[in-house]
Amino acid sequence: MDNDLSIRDLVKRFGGFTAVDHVDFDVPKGSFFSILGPSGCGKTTILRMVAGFEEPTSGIIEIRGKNMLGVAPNQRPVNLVFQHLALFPMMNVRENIAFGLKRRKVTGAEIQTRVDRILERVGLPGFGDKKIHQLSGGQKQRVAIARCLVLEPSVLLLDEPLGALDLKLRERMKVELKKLQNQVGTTFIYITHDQSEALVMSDQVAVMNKGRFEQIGTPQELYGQPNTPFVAGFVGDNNVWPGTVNEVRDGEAVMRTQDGVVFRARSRETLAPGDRVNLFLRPEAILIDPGEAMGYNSFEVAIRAVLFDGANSRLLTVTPTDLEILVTLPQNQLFAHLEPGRTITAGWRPEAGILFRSDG
Amino acid sequence: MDNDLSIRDLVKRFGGFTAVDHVDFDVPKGSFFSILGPSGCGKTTILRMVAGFEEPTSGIIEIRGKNMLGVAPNQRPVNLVFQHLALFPMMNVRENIAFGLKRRKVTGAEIQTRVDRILERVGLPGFGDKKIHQLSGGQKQRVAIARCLVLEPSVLLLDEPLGALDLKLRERMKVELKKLQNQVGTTFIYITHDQSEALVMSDQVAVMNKGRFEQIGTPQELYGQPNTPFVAGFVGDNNVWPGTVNEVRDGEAVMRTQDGVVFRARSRETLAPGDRVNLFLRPEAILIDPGEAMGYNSFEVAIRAVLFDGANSRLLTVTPTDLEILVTLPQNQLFAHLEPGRTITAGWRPEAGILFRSDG
Amino acid sequence: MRAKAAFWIFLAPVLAWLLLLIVLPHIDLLVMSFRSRNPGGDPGWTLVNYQRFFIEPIYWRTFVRTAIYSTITTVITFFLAMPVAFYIAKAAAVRLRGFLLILLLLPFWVSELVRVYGWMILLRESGVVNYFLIRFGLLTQPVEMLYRDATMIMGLVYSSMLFMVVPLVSVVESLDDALIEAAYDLGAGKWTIWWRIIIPHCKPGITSGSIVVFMLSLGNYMTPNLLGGKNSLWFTEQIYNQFIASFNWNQGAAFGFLLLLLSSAIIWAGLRLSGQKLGQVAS
Amino acid sequence: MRAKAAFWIFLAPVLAWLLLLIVLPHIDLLVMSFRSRNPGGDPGWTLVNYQRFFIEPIYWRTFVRTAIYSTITTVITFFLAMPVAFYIAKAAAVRLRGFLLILLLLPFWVSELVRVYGWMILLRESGVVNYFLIRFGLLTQPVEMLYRDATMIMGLVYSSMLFMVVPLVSVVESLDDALIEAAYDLGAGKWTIWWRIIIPHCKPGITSGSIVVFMLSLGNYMTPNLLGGKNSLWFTEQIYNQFIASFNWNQGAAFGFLLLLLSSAIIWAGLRLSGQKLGQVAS
Repeated sequence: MDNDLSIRDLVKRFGGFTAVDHVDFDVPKGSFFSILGPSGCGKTTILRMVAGFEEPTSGIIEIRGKNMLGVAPNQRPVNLVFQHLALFPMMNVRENIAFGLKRRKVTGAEIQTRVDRILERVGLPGFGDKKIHQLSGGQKQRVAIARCLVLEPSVLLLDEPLGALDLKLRERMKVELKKLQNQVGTTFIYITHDQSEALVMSDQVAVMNKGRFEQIGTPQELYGQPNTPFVAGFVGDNNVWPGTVNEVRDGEAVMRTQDGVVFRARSRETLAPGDRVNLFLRPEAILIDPGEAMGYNSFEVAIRAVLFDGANSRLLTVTPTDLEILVTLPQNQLFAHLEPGRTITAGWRPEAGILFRSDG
Repeated sequence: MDNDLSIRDLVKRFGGFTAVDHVDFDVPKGSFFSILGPSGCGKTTILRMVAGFEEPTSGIIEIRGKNMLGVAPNQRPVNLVFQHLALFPMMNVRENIAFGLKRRKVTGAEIQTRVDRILERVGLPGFGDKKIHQLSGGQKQRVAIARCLVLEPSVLLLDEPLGALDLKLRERMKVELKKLQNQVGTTFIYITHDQSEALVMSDQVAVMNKGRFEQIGTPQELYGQPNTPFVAGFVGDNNVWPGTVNEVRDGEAVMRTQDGVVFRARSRETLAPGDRVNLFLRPEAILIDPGEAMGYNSFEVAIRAVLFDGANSRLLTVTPTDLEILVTLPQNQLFAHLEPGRTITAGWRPEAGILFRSDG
Repeated sequence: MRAKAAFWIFLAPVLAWLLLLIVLPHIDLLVMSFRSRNPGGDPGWTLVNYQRFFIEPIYWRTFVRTAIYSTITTVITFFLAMPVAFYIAKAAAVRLRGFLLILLLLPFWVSELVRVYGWMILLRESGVVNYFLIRFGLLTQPVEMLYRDATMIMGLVYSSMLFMVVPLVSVVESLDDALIEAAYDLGAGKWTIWWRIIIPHCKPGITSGSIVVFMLSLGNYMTPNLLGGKNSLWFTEQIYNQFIASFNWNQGAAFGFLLLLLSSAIIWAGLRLSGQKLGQVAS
Repeated sequence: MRAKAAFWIFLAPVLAWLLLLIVLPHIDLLVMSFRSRNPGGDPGWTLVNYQRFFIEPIYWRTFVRTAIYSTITTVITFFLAMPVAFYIAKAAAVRLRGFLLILLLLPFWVSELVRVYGWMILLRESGVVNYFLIRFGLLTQPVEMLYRDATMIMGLVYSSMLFMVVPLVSVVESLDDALIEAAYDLGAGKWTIWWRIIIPHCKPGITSGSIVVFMLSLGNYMTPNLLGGKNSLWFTEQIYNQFIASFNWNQGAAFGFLLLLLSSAIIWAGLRLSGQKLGQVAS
């Protein structure tokens, strides 16, 4: 059995509302698996069912091949790092970490050793006698993880544990968490609404929307080959440009946008001429003044504003029909002359844009 | 008088703690001015003194040339958008917006017209009779801004108003807020701890730390020419690489890092050989395999992890002394072969790195 | 699901007990109040016990007087409790806050009986207050301060403070300071802030505090009995007299029931006037 | 600064009034308790009023009995109130919650006097309970259920429920559900969760609720007087008797003072035992 967790056809209904809708997935041993979705998409419900706090309406949850149906949370070989950490304020760091070991009747000396070892591992040696309120946000974070890891669970569940931290610390903890998972080798299941967290840390990401998994894949797959418009829009930024299919040839489609520009682009659906489609085009896929490069799609837009954000700077441009298109602004002096009001020529490689049939 | 707000030598002490420490700045009419700093740096205290909720210990606050000392908050020509918005839950949208106008004894018909006009302007026409709890996060945001703008204040103060919104919405509201400010032409003073918000929206940004302004400048200046190590570290990401100055010539310094590599870099301080310095080097300034380009600094590092994040992907690399260096990973297929464990050559232009004398 | 079942097994007896101890005696009281008083003889049904209340002015006048004084007590308590609650919830430092709440608990520390006797000793003709007033030349001869309605209301207000302050503290605490600052920032003066922001927000607490204080005053027996005016009775004293002095339990039961009905009617009217619903108040 | 000054101008009178009405009568009581009873004659200082309490067994035995029954009442009230509070704070739907809190307010709706008479009617020898018990063959002849200590404790617990439930609801509400779930997730069983997580968190509410309930029971007069055993007195009745029956105000004052001192000592001991501080309790 290579999977630490197997979920088969999992459904959870609350009254008439279906929170989790026929979800299937496997998490291989030792991997970092993320579930990414907007708030209310059902990702927390999945986690709570794996931890045992909710009973599935139907479906199977297997941990290391053992069916978990009817097993109480305190009997399951999984542990959960809560969103707001849920450290026990009436105990110090050592007592928090020892809590689970005491419940397992581990001897006092053994507890002492294991608590010290795990504190070392999460980078907090000597913090055992501190009170919880004396810790900084990042330190609380690590104590919460240590409290679970000391029990050596088959699977560690993490419920948006970085949500409460401030920006700079969150950036750092992202990298630290990935390193920690590499070191300890425990299977992590991580849920988040922040695509950057999911992409940076995970081996595999499931994108979830309205109770269903839209796509499971590596971060690169999700970013480069989204299967659905939702994934294309949620994972990374994308410009959405409506239009109509003119013709389909050689696996590429030719579309005419609402502004009358004609583009070639790829599609993951089979399209027919006349279909209404949306073109999803990433800001960084658009080059400014592409010159006469072979086979580029090109179009003209007017600059409305320069959104300077260091390495992440963008131009806010508008097409003749007043559609806003974001274009990444490369970090070199070549483009220092760009300013609001000017019209620029932009281009992109046909492989960079993806068409999805639109509902309207 | 071209400045809507002038602050001269402003000091605020709470007991022995100096929250605001001799701060001076001017905000030109119609501009978008941000104060950027970590939490607890005193930025909210400045805002509350401008709004009138705190009395300065010493110093002058002038709004359109009028000294505000002793003027009560309800008499000042400024309005504040609160962090958690502070919409009145017992009133509907129209009553919330009309609240300030009623206090000014504006007639009923006039109120009706002005409320409708401002709702139109913030993109919520016909929302007047909705209850506050019926609005989405972004809509509440706009009502809070409309409630202030309808009073046509000289200066609109905004206290991290995007902090409570979720990620995707925050990205969108950033752009919308900048557009709104462009349209209405009111002077905005915006405080935030999110450097991206400050950079994208502002004409001028003041970076604040421990009660003092470290630097005031345009977003480009702060990002490109930071005056202090704090600014270099807080505005955008930076790698910090300790070393020693070998020699100084032609306005450039030559430094030797702790790993023994020799770099040329610029400095905004006058350095002497033997000074201990930190090199601040942005991830996007580092090129992978720069080849034999003229005058590049180059060094070798081992890849520890690939931090894939779409357009924002980076390599986590380590120098021989185990110092972590982040390197931006360009979005093309050339670097698809990079994987953990490999050693790469990296290079950067001497203008891209900045040296600051280190304390240690 | 199992947790819920367990809760009901655990809770149901407590709730049933609470309810039964209210409902059963009242059914019994109701039945008794419709019986005529002929001990030993056949107990027939009658309305005479209720009629007597409306026919004899002494009874309904006592009730009206009790209701008016209870209302006055409630209003005074509210005006005293509001600034105290506001101060405790918003302005007081955490250390001071504990001290202020203990101060409010003080009346519970001392038995109501002992406290009332304390006041009697203080206020009687030969008491300390009269002694000092004469000493400082403010009075020429001692005045009886006991057995006056003002003294009684003071006593009632005193006992009621905590019941008004606690619900007010909890609603004032839940008021976001930013709302007050926002109103101030938008140009409102102090009175506008009180009437448009603070009072509307505190309505549920004001209402529940007022109901409890009104009911406690109405149902109090000891304070009106010991401190109240000599010539005027509290309605609970009428009930007590029927049970103990006259041994007319049927009449007492009818009076008890009337107290419940009439006071409920007054509270219902108060809720209607202030546009509140009972469900909102409690939550 | 100005706001603070305004607050003190507004608040100081109220606080002073609260304090004076407690402190002044007690000083007066204290003075009086050290005077001997010789009306008209020269009032000399004496300890006789206090000595009598310790010399005559009837007095201190009554006090011990009162303290023990009050403690029993407090413990029973806690065990009944805890599940109710937990259910209201955590499990109940918002609608149901309002209903449950109103149920707890019910005892205030009905005057304590009327409620006690209701119980008396229900429980007396010729009452409904005896009638049904005989009817169903559970008793062969009526039993007097009034004037028994168990009945009195039931009445005291009933009146005290709200004072225990309200502080418990507020501490239980402040308990983050995630703490309970985290303990469960880390392998704890139900008892461990109660003893290691819930009870330590609720300590301040348990203590303040217990103090109020203990003090209210100790100081209650009407319920023990009307429902209590015939041969045993409540200590407040002793005080009442001294003031009214014996007209010995000096003795009554000494007893009132002893009630205050001894009950404070009991609470102090209770706080020490549970490792709490009064300041923590109130905040």
